[in-house]
Amino acid sequence: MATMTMAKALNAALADAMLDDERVLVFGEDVGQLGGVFRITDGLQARFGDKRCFDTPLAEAGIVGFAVGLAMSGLRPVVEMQFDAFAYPAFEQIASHMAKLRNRTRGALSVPMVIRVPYAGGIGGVEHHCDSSEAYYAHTPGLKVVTPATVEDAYSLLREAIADPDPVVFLEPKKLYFASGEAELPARTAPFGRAVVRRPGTDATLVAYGPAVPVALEAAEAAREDGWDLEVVDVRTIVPFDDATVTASVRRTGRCVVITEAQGFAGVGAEIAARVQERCFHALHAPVLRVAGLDIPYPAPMLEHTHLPGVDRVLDTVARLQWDDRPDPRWLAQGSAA
Amino acid sequence: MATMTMAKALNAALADAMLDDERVLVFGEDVGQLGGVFRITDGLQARFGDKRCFDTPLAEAGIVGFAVGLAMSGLRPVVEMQFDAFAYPAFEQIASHMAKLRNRTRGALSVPMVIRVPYAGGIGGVEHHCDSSEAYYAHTPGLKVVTPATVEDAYSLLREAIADPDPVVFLEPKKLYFASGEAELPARTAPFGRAVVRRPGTDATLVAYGPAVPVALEAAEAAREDGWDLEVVDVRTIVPFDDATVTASVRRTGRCVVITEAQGFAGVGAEIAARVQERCFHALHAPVLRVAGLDIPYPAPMLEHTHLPGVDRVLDTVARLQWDDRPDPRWLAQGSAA
Amino acid sequence: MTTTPQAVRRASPRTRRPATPVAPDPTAGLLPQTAPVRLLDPDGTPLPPRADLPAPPVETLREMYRRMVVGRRFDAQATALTKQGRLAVYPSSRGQEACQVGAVLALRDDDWVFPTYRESMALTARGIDPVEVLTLLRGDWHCGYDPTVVHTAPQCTPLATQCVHAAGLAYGESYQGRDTVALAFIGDGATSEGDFHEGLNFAAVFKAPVVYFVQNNKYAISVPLSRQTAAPSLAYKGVGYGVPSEQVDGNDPVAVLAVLTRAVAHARAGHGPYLVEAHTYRMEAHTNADDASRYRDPDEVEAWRDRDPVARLEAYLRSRGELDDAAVAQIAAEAEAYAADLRDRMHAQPTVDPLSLFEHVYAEPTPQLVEQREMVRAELAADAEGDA
Amino acid sequence: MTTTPQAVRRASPRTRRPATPVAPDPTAGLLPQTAPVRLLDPDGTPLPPRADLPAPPVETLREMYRRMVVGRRFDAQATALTKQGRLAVYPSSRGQEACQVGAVLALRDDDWVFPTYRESMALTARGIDPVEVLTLLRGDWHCGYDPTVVHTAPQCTPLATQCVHAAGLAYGESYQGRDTVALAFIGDGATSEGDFHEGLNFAAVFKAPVVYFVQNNKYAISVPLSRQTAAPSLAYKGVGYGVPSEQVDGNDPVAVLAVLTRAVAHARAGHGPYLVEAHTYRMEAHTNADDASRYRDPDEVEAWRDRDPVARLEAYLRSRGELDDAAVAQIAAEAEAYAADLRDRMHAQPTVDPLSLFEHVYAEPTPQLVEQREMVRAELAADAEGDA
Ligand SMILES: Cc1ncc(C[n+]2csc(CCOP(=O)(O)OP(=O)(O)O)c2C)c(N)n1
Ligand SMILES: Cc1ncc(C[n+]2csc(CCOP(=O)(O)OP(=O)(O)O)c2C)c(N)n1
Ligand SMILES: [Mg+2]
Ligand SMILES: [Mg+2]
Repeated sequence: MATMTMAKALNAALADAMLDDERVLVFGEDVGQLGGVFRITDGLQARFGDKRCFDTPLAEAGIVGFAVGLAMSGLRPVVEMQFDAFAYPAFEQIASHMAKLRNRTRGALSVPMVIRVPYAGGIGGVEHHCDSSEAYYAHTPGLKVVTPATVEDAYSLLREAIADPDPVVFLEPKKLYFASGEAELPARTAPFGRAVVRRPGTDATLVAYGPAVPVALEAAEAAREDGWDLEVVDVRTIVPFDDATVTASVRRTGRCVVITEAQGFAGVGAEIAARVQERCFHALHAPVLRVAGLDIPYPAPMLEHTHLPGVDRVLDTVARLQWDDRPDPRWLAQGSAA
Repeated sequence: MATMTMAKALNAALADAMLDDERVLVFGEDVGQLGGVFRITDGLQARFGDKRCFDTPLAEAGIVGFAVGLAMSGLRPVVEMQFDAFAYPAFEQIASHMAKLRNRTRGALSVPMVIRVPYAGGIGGVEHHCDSSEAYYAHTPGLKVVTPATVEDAYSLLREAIADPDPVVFLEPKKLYFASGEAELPARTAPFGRAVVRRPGTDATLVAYGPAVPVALEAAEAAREDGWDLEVVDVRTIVPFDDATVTASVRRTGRCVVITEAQGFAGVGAEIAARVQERCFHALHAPVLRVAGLDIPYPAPMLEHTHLPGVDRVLDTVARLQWDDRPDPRWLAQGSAA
Repeated sequence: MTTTPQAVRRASPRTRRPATPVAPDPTAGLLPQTAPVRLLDPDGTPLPPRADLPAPPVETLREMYRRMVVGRRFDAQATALTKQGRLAVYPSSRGQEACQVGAVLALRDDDWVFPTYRESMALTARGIDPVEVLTLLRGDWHCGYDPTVVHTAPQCTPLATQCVHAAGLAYGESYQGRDTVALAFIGDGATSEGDFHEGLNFAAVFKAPVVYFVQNNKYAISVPLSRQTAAPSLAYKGVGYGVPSEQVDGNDPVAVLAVLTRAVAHARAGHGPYLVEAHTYRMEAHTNADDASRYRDPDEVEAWRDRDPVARLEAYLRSRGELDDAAVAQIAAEAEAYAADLRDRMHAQPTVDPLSLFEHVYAEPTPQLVEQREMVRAELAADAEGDA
Repeated sequence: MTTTPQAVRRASPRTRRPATPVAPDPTAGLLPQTAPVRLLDPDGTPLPPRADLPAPPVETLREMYRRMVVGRRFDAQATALTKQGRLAVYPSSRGQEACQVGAVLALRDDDWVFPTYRESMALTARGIDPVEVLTLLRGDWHCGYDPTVVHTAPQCTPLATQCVHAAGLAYGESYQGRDTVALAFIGDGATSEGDFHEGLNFAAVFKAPVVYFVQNNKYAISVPLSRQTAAPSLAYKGVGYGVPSEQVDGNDPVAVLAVLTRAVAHARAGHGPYLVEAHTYRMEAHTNADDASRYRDPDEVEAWRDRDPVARLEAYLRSRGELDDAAVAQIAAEAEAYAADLRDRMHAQPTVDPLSLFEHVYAEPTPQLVEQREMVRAELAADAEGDA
């Protein structure tokens, strides 16, 4: 086992995929000589030449549409969006073409391509650089949506994404890029569609993915002081979703909190909460609660800590899981006012 | 009371708004002389002149961005996207500018504008003409998201939207355009943020909006045969959401099914289900269930009836609301396999 | 623009201050001619031959005539099928036959076409089964043909998006050592979309072998060209990308074929993309569901009848002795047979298995889709029981 | 392009076939000159005056010099503030002073500016409080000034999106009878975005009074111009929209001001938009966080030092007797004072109320936001208790 950053593991995954498969092309804005603003493509152009790793004109719809065309010609494009909100110009290409081409042609044209998106916040970035955009993709049938929380998963899931026959939106939590972890490369953790229990526990399940996973783990650690033994499930692939692992955990613990960094309203956290209560209703001692970003545009750096779900907010929420089996006064009050 | 179509009511709302407020401009693709492909802007150019109702170049980002600029200059643009999926090219302008400009400038610049989107299916339209795109907007803080289900609401909510100080995505259910209803214009039903009980009932609550409301009402009618007395709540404004009306209903009935035409995964239906169980947990006799479109790209016309949530699927789901208080075997089987 | 009797090169002498050195013209080879290229007069009389634009071989023109006649008959049949309820909707390309067929004849079979909804005629002219071409509009699936077999992308509805795909595919083909060319069709209205800009620019920067072929039929549904652009003409957009451009009389079959042949050769030779604007006219409404009388003058339509591309090519070929009454009759009969066959085959109501909805969303259905498939399967079984 | 000693008009005589009528040139007035307009040599020596481009009044040039010197000092101070941790990030516009200040001087106070993140210097030159300009980069809020007061949109990060806003605002102003002009700044890289295309096109079709001002500083972060476009130069994009265009030496303050003044006058007179491309150079890295040594040669940067716009204008004004050592020293002192004041004021750590997060999402917070505000309020109260 070696210690390395997620950035390094992602870089290695790209390099190994390029080595293994000549059809893999890596392109986007500043990914060539610069190696990307986060250096995820560092050295790839030098190593594989500027036909396999190259800069494009500055146009995201163009990048994604160009990749769709390349995939049609039999290549395997892996493109980078420089930041989350800068993928929005490509939304039509993503939703109407990349996601649908296989379906439109009854499988005749597949689009094996990957869009890498550095996403979410916690890095003090200015506006438009810290959006949590996973729900937009997860809500679009035809896309697979994946996000690693550990160094090993970063490598493994990115290799999986590049090898996958379907288009994948690969979300890289920016704040974890330079966090170090143990990994032995080439790591292969699990195929798509497998969540993992990152920490076993008996009293309640925290479900999280991407940047929220370390928060969940930290909260679980802190909760021991309060006498709670919390289980943490890392979703890993949002689409396809691993109901089996999540529901098995919640059935065991009887309580569940879903943690996402994204604004909560109509987010992936809502989907998880809805699924869990659908499937575990009789095992639940309390409603499935959510801890999410506030329903506001991502704030300026000096206020991001208030926006982001932190350990305290998670613990406050765990405390509301009706340990004494009384209804939550917070909702009761509101309901009776109606 | 007169009988009229929703299309006519929307047309009247635009005309009355233009009459009342000189700052209101209506523009988009084919909205001028043609009166829009659904004729919602019929006659406006003839009546108000081609400076107040006009065609633009064929470019949706351009239309929305132009409207943002016009709103900055003090006008009140009301733009039409020709079909749901053709608003995707404007996604960046919607998410990064229209939704955020007030926030970015601490309220100095407001963007009182309306994007009208004919949305959802059921009209036998070819691909890209029938998307249910409400979740993309509802998940974007800063936008209000509204969708009428009745002729009166169509008029009233559109007037409200045009008068609102915030940017509004106004979703018009295509399949209801030419359905007739009773209305006395100028109708004013309710301000934003008020759901309404369309049909009282005691046994379970069906929560729906837009194109799903008639389905819910029909299902409630049919359910009488099965001995169920179902309440139907029409959400009307997805953002801001009326928790009070919805939770009050579910607390009364103890059971809830959320019906949306959109693909279910990470949709607005998930949000409603998550909220309802959070807020009504102790009143619930069964999990909140969802009936949604399938998680597939909107199908070709000949298969759309299989995709769309219909009365039978709603009733099947109501039947699963654990009337005998036994767990749903469907989910149990799956959970134990894990 | 089409009133100038003969295409001319840009010619106005620019005022030049004396004593400044003459810089090479950076626009050389990039700007279109100031009037659309024309090789036949509207009545079919040939104009003087041009050294820079070899006339297409006459056998090709005869074949072009044949496909245009069959294409027009196909188009009429498709419109008729909407009236009989066999097609949900049909966007006619009547009047655009020279463009639709010219593009196909300028390409090899292994070249790729990126069509819009308007190109049904081009696709049938390419030899794709008309029933497969009309699948989208009949409504049994989104695309009826296998793009990899016929080298034709699905007909594209989201406007201009195919411009970028064409750039990517063309670059990908050349990257893999193939000399394939891609031709992307696009309408005048769609040139206003950002994707047109991004497609041209990517193609130019990567020297992708793509021909962008704008059929400027003067309307985007109801919106006239004057609301799309203030440019002298759409072909003037090329220079801003460093892409050589030409405009052509889109109702002159000989000129269309000549200009497109040159454009394809340019692309195939590795010189990068080429932009061609054809001035033509949509003779019918936008689709059968549209009411063109709301926004355009019947006189305008009438005026364009005199520039009919089929009659024009017929007159030309007759005048050259390449076509006679017998040949015309034989081609007309072929067209009738084609239409009759199509009508018969479209008569059968297709059956589509509802469970196929769950295929092809992903290579393998997700667990979520498997669950939903089981739900639908149960519903279908219950329905069948109820029916029995 | 900047090596041609004197701007010249496009001049290559095109081969014309005899006996064809001469059509009027449809590009007349739309194409830029073949080389960037230059009015001063790099060493400040004036070039022969031009009839078509009146030289700006000398008082304006003196004022321009003053603002360029202050602007450069401001820019250096902002970079220093990043090192002191007072700013999260800063994109320098060193080297682009002629463009930043020229644009501001070509406008009236009630004209609107649509800046990008690069335009901090332009905004301070416009008289906006530098602390308000730097709010975005310090991180207490997204925009520190009130756009309606200073007629300046928030600095725009999503590239090219402001091009469309500028068209809308400018059209809206003229619609309401005001003769306001909007000037949208944009970089070379951002011209590749679809919104640049759509913005120019909307402005042209609606004859909106906008000047699109491309600062072609040769890089988009690390990506050189050759990867953005194959066009002869970015100014050649105008003709495709019917928009008159010009290119100018962006390090020649006199030429920049003259060309922009003409462009603004064109727009204000109701003739619609105008596209100006200024050839300049980003002397620093993209931002302080960027490492330009990874992608560009120091020699290239050195070469551009010789074309420094501030020194050039100073030399010119001195040669005309409009500036002497005392004046230069006085302006330098003013710049120092400006920077010192900024440094002092940026020293204070701003406090931002967390509850302000819930304001300005909507005119009134939604019930959902009210709930969330109560949650945060409770958290803050608990924290305060914990601290106490
Ligand atoms: C992105 C997008 N916006 C809007 C539409 C709706 N629409 C379909 S056809 C059409 C007009 C297209 O005009 P043009 O490009 O000139 O092509 P033509 O129909 O004349 O062949 C419009 C607005 C669409 N299909 N895609
Ligand atoms: C839509 C979008 N895509 C990507 C980015 C990330 N980005 C910020 S600056 C920049 C380069 C811009 O270059 P240019 O337009 O030449 O302006 P300059 O920075 O040189 O002034 C990039 C790619 C962005 N801000 N917006
Ligand atoms: Mg057209
Ligand atoms: Mg630049």
